[in-house]
Amino acid sequence: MIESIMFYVFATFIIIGACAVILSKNPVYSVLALIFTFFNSAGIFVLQKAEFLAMTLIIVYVGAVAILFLFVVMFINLKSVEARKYYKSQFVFAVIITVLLGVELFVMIKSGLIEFTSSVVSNAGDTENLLDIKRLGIVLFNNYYYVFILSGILLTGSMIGAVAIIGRETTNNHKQNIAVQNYADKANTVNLVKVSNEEGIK
Amino acid sequence: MFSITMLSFLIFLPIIAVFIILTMRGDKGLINKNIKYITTLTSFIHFFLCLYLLFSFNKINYNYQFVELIPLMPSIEFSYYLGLDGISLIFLLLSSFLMLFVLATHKYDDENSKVYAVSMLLILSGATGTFVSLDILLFYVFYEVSIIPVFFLMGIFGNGNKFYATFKFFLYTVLGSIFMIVSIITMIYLAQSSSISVLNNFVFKEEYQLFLFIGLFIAFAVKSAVFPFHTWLPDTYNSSSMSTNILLSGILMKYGVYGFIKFVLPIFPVIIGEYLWVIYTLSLISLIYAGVIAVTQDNIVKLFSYLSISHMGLIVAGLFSGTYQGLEGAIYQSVSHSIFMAGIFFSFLLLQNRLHSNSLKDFRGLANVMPLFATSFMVLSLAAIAFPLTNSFIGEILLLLGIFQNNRIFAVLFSFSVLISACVVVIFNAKFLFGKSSEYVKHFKELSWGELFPLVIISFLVIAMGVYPDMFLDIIHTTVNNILEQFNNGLVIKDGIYEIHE
Amino acid sequence: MSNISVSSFIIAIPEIYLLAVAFIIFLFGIIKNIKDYNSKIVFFNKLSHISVLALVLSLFLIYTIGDTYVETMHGLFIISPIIYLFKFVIVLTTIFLLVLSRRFIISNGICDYEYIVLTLLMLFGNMTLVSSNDFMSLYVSLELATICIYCLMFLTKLDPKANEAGIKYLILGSIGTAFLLYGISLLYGWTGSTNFIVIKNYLQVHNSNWILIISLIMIIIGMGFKLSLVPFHMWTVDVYKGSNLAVTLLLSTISKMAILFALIRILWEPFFYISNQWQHIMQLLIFLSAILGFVALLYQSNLKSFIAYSSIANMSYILMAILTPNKIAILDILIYIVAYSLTLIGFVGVVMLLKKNNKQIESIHDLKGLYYMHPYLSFTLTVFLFSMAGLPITTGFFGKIMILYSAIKGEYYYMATILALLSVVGMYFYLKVVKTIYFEKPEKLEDYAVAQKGSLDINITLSLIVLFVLGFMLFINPLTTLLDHLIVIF
Amino acid sequence: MSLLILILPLVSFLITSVMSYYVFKNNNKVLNFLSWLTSILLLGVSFVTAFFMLLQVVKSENPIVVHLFDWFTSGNIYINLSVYFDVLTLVMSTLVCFISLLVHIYSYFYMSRDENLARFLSYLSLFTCSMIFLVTSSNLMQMFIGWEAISFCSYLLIVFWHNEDEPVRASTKTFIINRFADIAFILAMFTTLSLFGSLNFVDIFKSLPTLASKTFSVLDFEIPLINLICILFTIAAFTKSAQIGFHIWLPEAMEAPTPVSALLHAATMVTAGIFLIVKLSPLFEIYNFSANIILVVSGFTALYSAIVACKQNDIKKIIAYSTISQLSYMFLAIGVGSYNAAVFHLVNHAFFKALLFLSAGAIIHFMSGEQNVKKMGNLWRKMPVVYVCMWIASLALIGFPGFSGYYSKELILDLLHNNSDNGYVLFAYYCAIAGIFFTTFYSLRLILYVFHGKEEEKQIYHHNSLGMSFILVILAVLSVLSGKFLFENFVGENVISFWKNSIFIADEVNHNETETNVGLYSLIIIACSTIIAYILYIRDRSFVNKLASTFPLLNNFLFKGMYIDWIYDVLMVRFFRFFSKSLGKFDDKVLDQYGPNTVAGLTFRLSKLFNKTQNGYLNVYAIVMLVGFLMLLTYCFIIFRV
Amino acid sequence: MEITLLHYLALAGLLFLIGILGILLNRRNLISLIMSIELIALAININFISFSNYLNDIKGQVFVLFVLTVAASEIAIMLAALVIYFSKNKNIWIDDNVSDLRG
Repeated sequence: MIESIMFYVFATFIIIGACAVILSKNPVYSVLALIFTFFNSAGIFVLQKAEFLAMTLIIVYVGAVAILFLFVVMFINLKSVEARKYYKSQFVFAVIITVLLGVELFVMIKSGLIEFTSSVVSNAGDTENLLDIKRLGIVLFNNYYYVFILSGILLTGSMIGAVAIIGRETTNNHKQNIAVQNYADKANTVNLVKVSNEEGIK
Repeated sequence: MFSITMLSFLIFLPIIAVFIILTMRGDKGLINKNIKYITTLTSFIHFFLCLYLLFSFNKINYNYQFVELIPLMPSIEFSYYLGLDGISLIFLLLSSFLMLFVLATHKYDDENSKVYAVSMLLILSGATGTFVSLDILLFYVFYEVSIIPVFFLMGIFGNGNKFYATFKFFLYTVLGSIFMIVSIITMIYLAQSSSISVLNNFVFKEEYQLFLFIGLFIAFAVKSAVFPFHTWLPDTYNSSSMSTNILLSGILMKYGVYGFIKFVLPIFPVIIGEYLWVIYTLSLISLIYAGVIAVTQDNIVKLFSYLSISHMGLIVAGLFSGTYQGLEGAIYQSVSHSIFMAGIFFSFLLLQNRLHSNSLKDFRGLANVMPLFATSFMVLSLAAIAFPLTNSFIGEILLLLGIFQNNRIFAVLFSFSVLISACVVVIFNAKFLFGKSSEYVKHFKELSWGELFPLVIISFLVIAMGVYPDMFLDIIHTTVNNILEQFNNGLVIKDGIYEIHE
Repeated sequence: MSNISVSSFIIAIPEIYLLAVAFIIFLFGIIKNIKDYNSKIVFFNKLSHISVLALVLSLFLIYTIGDTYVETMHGLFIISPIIYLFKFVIVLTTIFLLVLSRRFIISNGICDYEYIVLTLLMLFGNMTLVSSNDFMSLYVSLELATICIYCLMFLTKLDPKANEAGIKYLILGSIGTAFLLYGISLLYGWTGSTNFIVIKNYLQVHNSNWILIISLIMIIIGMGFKLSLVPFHMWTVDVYKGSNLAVTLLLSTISKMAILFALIRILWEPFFYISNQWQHIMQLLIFLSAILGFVALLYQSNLKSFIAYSSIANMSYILMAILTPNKIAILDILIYIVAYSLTLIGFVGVVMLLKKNNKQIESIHDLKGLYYMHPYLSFTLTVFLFSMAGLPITTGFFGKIMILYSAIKGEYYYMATILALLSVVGMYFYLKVVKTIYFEKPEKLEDYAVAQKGSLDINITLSLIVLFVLGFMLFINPLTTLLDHLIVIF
Repeated sequence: MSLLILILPLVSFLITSVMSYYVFKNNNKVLNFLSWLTSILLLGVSFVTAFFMLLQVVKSENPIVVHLFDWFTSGNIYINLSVYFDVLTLVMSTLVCFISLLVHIYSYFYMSRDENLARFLSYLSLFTCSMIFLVTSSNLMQMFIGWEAISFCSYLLIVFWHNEDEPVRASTKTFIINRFADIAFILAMFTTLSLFGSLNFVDIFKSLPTLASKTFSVLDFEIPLINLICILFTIAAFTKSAQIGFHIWLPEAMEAPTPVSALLHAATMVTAGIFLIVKLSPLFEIYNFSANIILVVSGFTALYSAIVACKQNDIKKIIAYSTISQLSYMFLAIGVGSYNAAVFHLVNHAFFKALLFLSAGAIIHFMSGEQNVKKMGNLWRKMPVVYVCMWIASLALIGFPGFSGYYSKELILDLLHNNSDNGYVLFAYYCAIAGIFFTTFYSLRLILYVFHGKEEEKQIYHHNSLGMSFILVILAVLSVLSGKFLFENFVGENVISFWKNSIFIADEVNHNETETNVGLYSLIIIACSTIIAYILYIRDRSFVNKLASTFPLLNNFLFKGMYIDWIYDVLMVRFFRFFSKSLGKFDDKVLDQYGPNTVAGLTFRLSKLFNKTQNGYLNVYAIVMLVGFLMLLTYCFIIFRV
Repeated sequence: MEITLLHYLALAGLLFLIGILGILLNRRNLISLIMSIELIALAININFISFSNYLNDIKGQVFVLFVLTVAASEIAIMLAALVIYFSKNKNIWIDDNVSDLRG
């Protein structure tokens, strides 16, 4: 009984937070709404007996990513965004499509779920009774260590990329473009001007 | 040993010459002279080799000769399979003679004569390849390759709205050949082999036959300008240079006829039997329709292009009549058509050197000024009329006889081709040769010996083929027999709904 | 608990080797820490030569690992004959690409070593993507590859358009991956596992259900987005036009190729037994992208948007061959893919060499009268254009025939005819380019496109590609016999 | 030796054409004379050989056959060229050689002013060679070649003065109409081939009785094949010999120089049609279906052309129409079934018609090119020889007793009278009788107009040369004697012995001397028409003009040849030109535009539309993506639901 | 009323759609675009978690872990791109100079 109430509370808060994120005018408000949504989704995770992930969600996302957002928003010190120039036609069109999509997906999933067979083989069978974090650790480091390494490489790659993108780009120094220099010839570097005496070049 | 790789040597000889030309350096004048030597030399060698083939070709032997087979792509059974039979020998001789005729008479003076030489030699190797390949996919490859050089020739040497005409020609032919490639691939998939000998006696399933036939028919009909697919021809001829016209009408147009004989006739006898009336009506329309239009054309090149459309209509009808005379007549008529059209276009080339225009109003009354030109042109126009003792008379008579043996009513209608081509040519000559000469023509000079010599050769050939046709006919007797046998026993299987009227 | 034994890493040696090279170069780059521009260029050249040699060595490694079916790391990483071929082709194309675009990148102002590191990482991501046997490893390696591409796009700091293109690609790319993930989650929900083989056996037993269909659609959309199939192709033209030519080339050949191989493996292995469902979806996508790809090609005059539309069109051709899942047909698809990408690389390689009054070649009209200035280069360009158009004795032609053959083998007669006809529509464009090269002359003298003096390795690779494209007919036989005995039919 | 007849004209053609080129190049006149001499020499030799061979063949039993070479084989057809000399062919070839020899000689004097005489002579000898080739052919294909060759030579000769427009137009018309006949000839040839299996006359006649009954079914009724062949051959003959429906080219052909009209359009070429039917006489004898057609058509032509000739003003047109009427007399003879009478009339007609034309040529030469009869008058004193010859020719033409025409024409009238039991022959008989009246009328009108009447003031005269009158005298003698001289062998008792089996001689058509009164009737008609002509043209010319003015419609109707030519022109020529122009426009505009161009235009517009959709806004791309997703979902929903 | 799998899926689906809507609606500022991508990632995670709980098989959670890492690295790159874009155009409205990539 308690879970259903808690579920509905969290669910409504998540929906409200999400709408706030996309509809708010000021980016700061949307970042705060985002943080609020993350907290509630952590709650949902707990309800689904995924405590470790709820924790990681709060630490990683709320702690680091949302703060990063705030930092960037502050860094760019956006004043309040002018009135959002909505294009009436596109707004209505987009909403209609999403609603239609939602309805169709819901109908399909509902009818799909009916014949849902619960007897699904789960190959990591022997870890039912352990704590969630223990099970996660065992499966992660025994079966999926390969993907773990891959995600490590992914993070390093994105780090290298991010640094390379932002890194030491000195905009003001004149770069010497050797290729252009090779091809400079008399025609486009020196222009001979016939100057009659005392007038100077116009 | 030498005779075994003869055919591939014939195909790759021009390509070697192309490499030599491409890697030539030095000043313009020297290059042009060298190009002239190389091209004429290669075409001479090519022609003599074809003559050697002619003499060493044994006329009674039933199956293909000088065969070469190298499997290239086992997954789709694509193999480099060359062979020679009577019909391909005749067309090979024709194309190599025409190429020699064109290359020898061309003055290599302007600056892009290198492109000219390269494209001409590529057309030669493409044509040789098409006429000797026995693998239907290889035939398609050479069939397409020989269009590309024409694109360059028309692009650089054309006049008038040449780009419109070049693109129209290229895309029209490619569209046709796309239908062909789809049916070829389906045939290869169904018959599990792409060599002609297997395909000939393979009976395709009932529902596939019609689509396969339509695919091949459209491609070859576009090439031989049958009625609904002929609209590209007048523009192309009008806006490309005369030497390209000789090749277009002489060699490329005959791909359609060759394709019909070699790949359509023996493989789809039943469909041909059923839809023969469609083919007859189409070629009859293209005969009368193009002939009638040609009468009042005021552009000399367009006039003769419409005339050749109407001639091709008759050839295609005779081809499908499925009788011995019809088939032989079709082959003989297409060979003679290429020769006298080459002569006519060459005489126009001579006129173009004097006055660069295509319109009939400028060329009036040539006989008063250039009697030698007038006589040779008269001989060629006699060939166009299918006048006795000219080569196209033999073809015309055989064609009409073939159609007569198959279906009398259509034969009566087709025999009007004699009248129509006579009207076209005589009315044209009345303005072109006779009558008062127009102000340009007044101060034309008579043909010099250099210019007259090729025309004399062509007229001599026209008359010689008319007086003594057996020289060519007995080459193709056995092959025509062979194809008709396949055609008929294809029909026997389908309890011959298609019998020849007594 | 299964312990992690060394033996399971043996078959992943090429990937590991590549990773090692990437990180070594990265460290090397950090230690050198060059500031001034010229030595950066020299350093960049040295690095690219090293990386090319390393890749050649990795090719040799892939060859030694061989192609017998081996499964390691708990079914996450496998080697099979198809994958062996895919890896071979990917590394080969990357080598060609790196060699050809080196000078272009330098003249474009990017001379930092990260470019090479990121390319190698992207290659690593693609190889793991291809050889992944589980949706998880597929997802992560896909993300690795795409993120490296994002970074490569943003490296060109000179022109603002690159940024905007990058951002567009980034955002729409993440939406694509989101769709893919949603599909995988539904699939996981329905089948209970993300391993290909488990899913395959599961689907063989259980009949299809709505959730499965939604996940199928979502996955195809995710993949379709990256392959720029029609409803999801909108980003392609902007991104290709925005980013510089080297990245466009990279995007359109390597990344498309890897994702295509991934799509082939997804459709042919896990979804093998529900092929009649996804064939309907694919036919619709093929038809739409063929129409848009070929028809929109006519109006183009900008080179990069031409590459975009021609890649959409050729993707529809390749997908047509994928419709019938049979292992023998893989050869036909491979020949077409190799033919198409090598022709594109060759074409863009030549275009990279050209400059028009000191600016990059932007539109086709800049190629006016190239024949009169560089006959040999214009000859190579014509060969590549004819190969893309599918005219005979070029590899493109034989590729097209192979594709049509496999389509007709799968009884898709109407589809094959329609696509063949549409290729004629595309042919008009290729001819238009040949026309501008050969038949038109620019008015002023300096309007001619002038070619830089290409360095030795660029010339060799270019002539190698031309030889391959033109002379495909000569060495079909050895190539096919070699590949035939390699493919183990299972 | 026998091939000489064929080869010599060809040799003279080659020599004279080479000379004509040099005449044109450095225009010296001597070459003209030289070419004239060579052609006369060669033709003379060929005439002599032809004459001796005729004598030899008449004496010996079987015809001489010389095999030239086998032309071509295709499938079951084997065609070879071989020359076949029997009495009929030799009679015709001697006639042709003789007339062309005279015309060659005559043309030097006639065309002495014209510089390209050599070219004219070369065309003439080419014509003679092709005529002999036709006559001596041994199979239908060879005859067809000769058939087309003579129409080509007539085309060349008509367009001899090719820098004026009128001859060019006339020659095109002639060639096209002759070409029309060739279709009928080709179709006939094919039917004989499919029926008899070979084209040689010998085989056809041999296997005739067995295959006579084979029929050909079309729609619902059965036509015997032989009938079909005869009809087609008659159509071909009608066009070549200018019968009613196909005669419009003969008056046009008068544009050619007069020697040509004398040789071709009087004596030799036009008779080719008759020769064809006579040669195939056994074929025509089986069913009388085609005979009836011939009787009706040529009877009507005889009457028609005689009437029209009375109203013509151009001297050559009058003679042309008279040739048409005489030809239809020959066809009447064939229709009745006596082929030798037709040949007999043919030979006589050749002499006196050639005489008529050549004398007309002399008149025109004398009047320096003036051809309108009304502008001539009172010339009999100036050229007495021509006057006498003109009289002899006209009397022979009319069939006045004692002259050659009488023998052959009276014979035909007797034949018509004798078996006028069936209706067709009766109709033909009446037309023939009426024809005689008009023939006498127009020939007298011609003579009276030209030689009597008052003299026009501004005539400029051109002295006449001796050579011309020498030729005319020879022809005059012949046109008098040929009737009596040839009567016995051609039509008399020893018919069988003379013709042997070259012609089908119908035995029951006996023409014994029991003279019926036909001869009397024709004499009466001739007398009254001379009286009328005398009244109209000698006493007072005004009456004729008054007559013409009172009935302008009739006068114009006759002058225009009953508007047949006008009908042909409107119906065929003008309609054809309009049709072909509109088709040309249709092909260029409609088929070309709506065919490939619209397709190209459509695809181009579509591609422009596609490019517009790329408008660069990120969220539009996302929307499109979502729409795509929605589309796929609904697509699957429909497919897997249904 | 007992909370079934459908509720969670519905929640995840709704969140997914809201994220998509976030991208569709605003044409202008980049930040809210990146945030809506975050929302979508969150929706997917909820989906995985609910399935893994329903099947009580841990693989779902492992996948969520990897999805989080990948989403994090993606955001890093996006923000880096944002910073460059800002340094170049002084504002983050992406629909101003859109014209040059048209067509």
